[in-house]
Amino acid sequence: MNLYEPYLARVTDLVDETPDTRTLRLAFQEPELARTFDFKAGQFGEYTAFGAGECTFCIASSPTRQGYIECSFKTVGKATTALRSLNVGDTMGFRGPYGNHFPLGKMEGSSLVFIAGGIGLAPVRSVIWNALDLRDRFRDVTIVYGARSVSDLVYKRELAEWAARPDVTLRQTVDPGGETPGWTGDVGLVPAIVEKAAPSAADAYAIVCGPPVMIKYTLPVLTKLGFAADRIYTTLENRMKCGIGKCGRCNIGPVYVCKDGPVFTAEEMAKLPQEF
Amino acid sequence: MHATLDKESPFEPRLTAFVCNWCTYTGADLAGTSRLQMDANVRIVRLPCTGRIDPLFIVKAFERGADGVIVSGCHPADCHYTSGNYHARRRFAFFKELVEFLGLPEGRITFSWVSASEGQKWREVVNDATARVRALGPFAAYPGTALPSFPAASPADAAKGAAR
Amino acid sequence: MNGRTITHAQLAALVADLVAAGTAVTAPARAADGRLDYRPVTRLEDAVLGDGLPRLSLKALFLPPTEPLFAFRLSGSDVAIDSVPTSFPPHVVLGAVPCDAAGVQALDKVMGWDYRDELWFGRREATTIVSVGCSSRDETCFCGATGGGPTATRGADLLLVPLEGGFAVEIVTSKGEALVTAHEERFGPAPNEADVARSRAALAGSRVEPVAPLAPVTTWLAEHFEDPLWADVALRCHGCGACASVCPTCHCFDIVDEPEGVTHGTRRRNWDTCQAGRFTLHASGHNPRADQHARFRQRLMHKFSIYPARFGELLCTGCGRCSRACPGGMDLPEVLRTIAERAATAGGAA
Amino acid sequence: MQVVIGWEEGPRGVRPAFVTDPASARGLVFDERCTQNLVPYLSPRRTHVARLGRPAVVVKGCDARAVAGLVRETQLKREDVVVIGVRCGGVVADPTSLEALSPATVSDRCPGCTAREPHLADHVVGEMPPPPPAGSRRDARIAELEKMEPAARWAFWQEELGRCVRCHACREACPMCFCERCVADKTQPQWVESSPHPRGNFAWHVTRALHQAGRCIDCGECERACPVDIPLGLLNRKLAQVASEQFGHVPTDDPAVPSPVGAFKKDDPQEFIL
Repeated sequence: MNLYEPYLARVTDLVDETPDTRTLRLAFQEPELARTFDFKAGQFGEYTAFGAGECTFCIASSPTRQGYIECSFKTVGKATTALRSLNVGDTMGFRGPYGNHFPLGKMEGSSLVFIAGGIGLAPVRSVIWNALDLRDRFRDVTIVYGARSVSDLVYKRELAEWAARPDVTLRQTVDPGGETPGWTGDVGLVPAIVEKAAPSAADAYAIVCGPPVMIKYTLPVLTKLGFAADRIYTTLENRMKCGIGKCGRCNIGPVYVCKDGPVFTAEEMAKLPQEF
Repeated sequence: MHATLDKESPFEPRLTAFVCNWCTYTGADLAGTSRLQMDANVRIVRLPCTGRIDPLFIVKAFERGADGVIVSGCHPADCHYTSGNYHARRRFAFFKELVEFLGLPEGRITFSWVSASEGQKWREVVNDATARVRALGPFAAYPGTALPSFPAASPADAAKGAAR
Repeated sequence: MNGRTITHAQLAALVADLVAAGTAVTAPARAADGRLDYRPVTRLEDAVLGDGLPRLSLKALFLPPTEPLFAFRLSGSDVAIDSVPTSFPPHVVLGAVPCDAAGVQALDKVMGWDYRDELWFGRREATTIVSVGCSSRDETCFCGATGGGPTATRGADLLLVPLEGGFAVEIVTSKGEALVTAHEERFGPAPNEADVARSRAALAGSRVEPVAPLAPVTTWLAEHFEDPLWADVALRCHGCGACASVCPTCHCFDIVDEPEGVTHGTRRRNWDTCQAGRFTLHASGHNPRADQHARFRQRLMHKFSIYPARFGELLCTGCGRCSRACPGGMDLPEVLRTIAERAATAGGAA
Repeated sequence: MQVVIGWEEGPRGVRPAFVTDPASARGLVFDERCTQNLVPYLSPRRTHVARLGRPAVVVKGCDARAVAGLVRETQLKREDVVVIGVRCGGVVADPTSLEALSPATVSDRCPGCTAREPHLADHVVGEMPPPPPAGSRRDARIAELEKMEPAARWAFWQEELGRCVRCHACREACPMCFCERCVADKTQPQWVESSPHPRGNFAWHVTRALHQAGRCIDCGECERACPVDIPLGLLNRKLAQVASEQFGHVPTDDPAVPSPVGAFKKDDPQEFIL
């Protein structure tokens, strides 16, 4: 089998999350693969728009929801523009799942704190639904999510769903100036809201995804709240081509993000050269 | 590029014409409305001005299967934008010399000035260019990358590719 | 020595046999401009054995500068994929330079970890590599420091060592042995050991390696990602990537889609280089390696620290091509010497 | 100025030097091995060099034309760089070679050079050495190629360009390839295919040569940088001949002389246009 050949998948649904962010749901065309395909939250794949190329995203759906996978992406380059032009019923390609994952098994019995900014909610969403579908295995679930403005919040329907659940604490925030009339959430940057929400670090894990600057300022807050560096998880987004440790593009010092990552603890990140 | 053409049907070249909107396109339109008979081998791409025709357009046309290219616009002094065609003239002088130095036969690219009133001249340009390219045969200058393309299937081919 | 001999006439006959049987033979041969390239040959006279490095290294035969990964056809909402073959007809490389053969073997590690690159290994398995003792060393070569040498066998299936009138044949692998067995009549008896030893000694020469042992360099690199050396040492680097193009072990690649018309296209894998600014450039505009010194550091780290740490071997065979290719006059032996000196000083201080 | 970009003795021949400490300036050299054009190091893309501060650059007469070209095309402010000129009697093709300057070793661009005095320089050092040998091998080669049938010429260039692996060293080493983002790196739309196959290579080399028409200052760095020895200088030189014969333009270190592509004359030759 040629590793670089993608599986064919059909777009079965699409949702425009924000003006420039779209979620595609895809189902594999090969029935056997559609039945057996499995992955873990945090893993990524290479998504093909034929004729334009591949791009790398974490799988945004939960492994507990079988029969399809989803990806959410911002339209920035050639391949994402081409992906965005696909309609329901169109064929795209997928290679994966690749990389490591969030160790949800290890987190069972603990509290979970999810912190995300902007499109960074996509990989986190996979773990959130994974945990919520196995809700009785975890203690408190807290979600802090922020975006630049109300219109930049992704997964709005799901945010409403989480907000309505009694077994989830959700704090939504937008950057100052990004609020709209009637906005009932917080206004302020994610690290500040995390500090305000002050989730308990007692037997808890934090999963943090978002822009580098958000992660940079959130980590000290979590440390202050008592989270140990080996209990804080995040994903690294490096440019990749092959996804399987060959093409040499995603190295950060000795690390191959595609194989050693994309999920890293804050402890591991601190040991890496600051080249990401 | 058309190596699979039926032996019984004679080779009919495909030509791409890059023309300016103001003179040659109108001239070509005139040729049409005047019901002038001419070869039907040319596909026209209309641009604002010859000054807008990047030589890469011509390269791309050949890449995508054209056997010949025509570039045409307003006569000197007639440019709608005053000097676009003067700039184009210098650029195409360099381009023509370069691709011919690289071995592209002279007749594959035709440059002309055709004004809005010269429907008759457009017909001649088209017929002459088509005849020249027909005589030259198909442009098969990219062996191995024409469809369907699987070069370097064996190490020997790969070696050829690497070493050539 | 597990060996045989082969005369020039026998070798010529072997090449003729192989070609007649449809086996492609690739050897260093003169291009139109007189320089050496690995090229297909059909007769021994065209091969240039043991006398200089081809321009591009042997890796180009196994990871071509460009190769299709598959083709695709679009029709309406459907896509069909046309696979490329991952098995290849038999192929013999005659006259591989030992440092090139070593490079190919080093790359087996990265091409095979967890995910097996079938295009690479398909070609590897189809190919028998016959190295020839190298007599063309200059002041940029440092194969000795990387564990190689003019008659090193790493990566080779057979090694030819020049003797009067022909070569001694050292059988290195079972694949090499199979080639000998299949063409038994083209090989002579075992060589005179003393002659072989003399020839090896002559090839080894008396020149001192321009680079000290590299183990301290590897250690130093692992601890000095941040160091003033990097800004200093890479000043004359243009970031042109000529070094990576000629390198026997640089294997970074890009994957691109090339539409051919509206309904067809090919996905290809093309050589790429970590020396290019756009290599790590994100679509967002963020570039983790925005500076040339960071890119030069990456190349050096990958070769002498990252790869050894991950795979237990250097990603450099000391062929010296990078130094010769560099338009900015960067010199890898010099850089390695500088680092070795620092490592020695640091070791003394600690 | 905070850094002087010149040449120094390296482990193999001379090489570019970056002197930030006046005491080390004594290590700078100029002789017939100083082939490299140092002007590419002024490019804003060389962030690692730019960080050293305000530059002075040592130029031969031919290199000075690159400074002039950058000033002409508003890529460089003349007052932002101190130009130190050296009078030149020709350089060898390979700066790492140990052989003396001779008709056999001289760089292809030197025979018949008219730019041995760097007029643009703020300071000129050295006496004028004797001129390099006359008679250009390159012009002879161009004439030879032009005598061939187009098909033979095409075959010659397919062989030469076919070696290209698209490393773009020719571009990176070129003082006049100053675009912040090269058209060959653009993907939306992708005008130049990035694959080193005949199609991609033809498109790239036509693009590179054409974008250097009238801009190339004939320093030969592209050809010297090419790891597979493609004779790029033939293409540049051919277009320089066109610029000179058809438009009367010769490379110059006077920034006020307009580029032959940016300018035009109403009576430019147009025999090739029907």
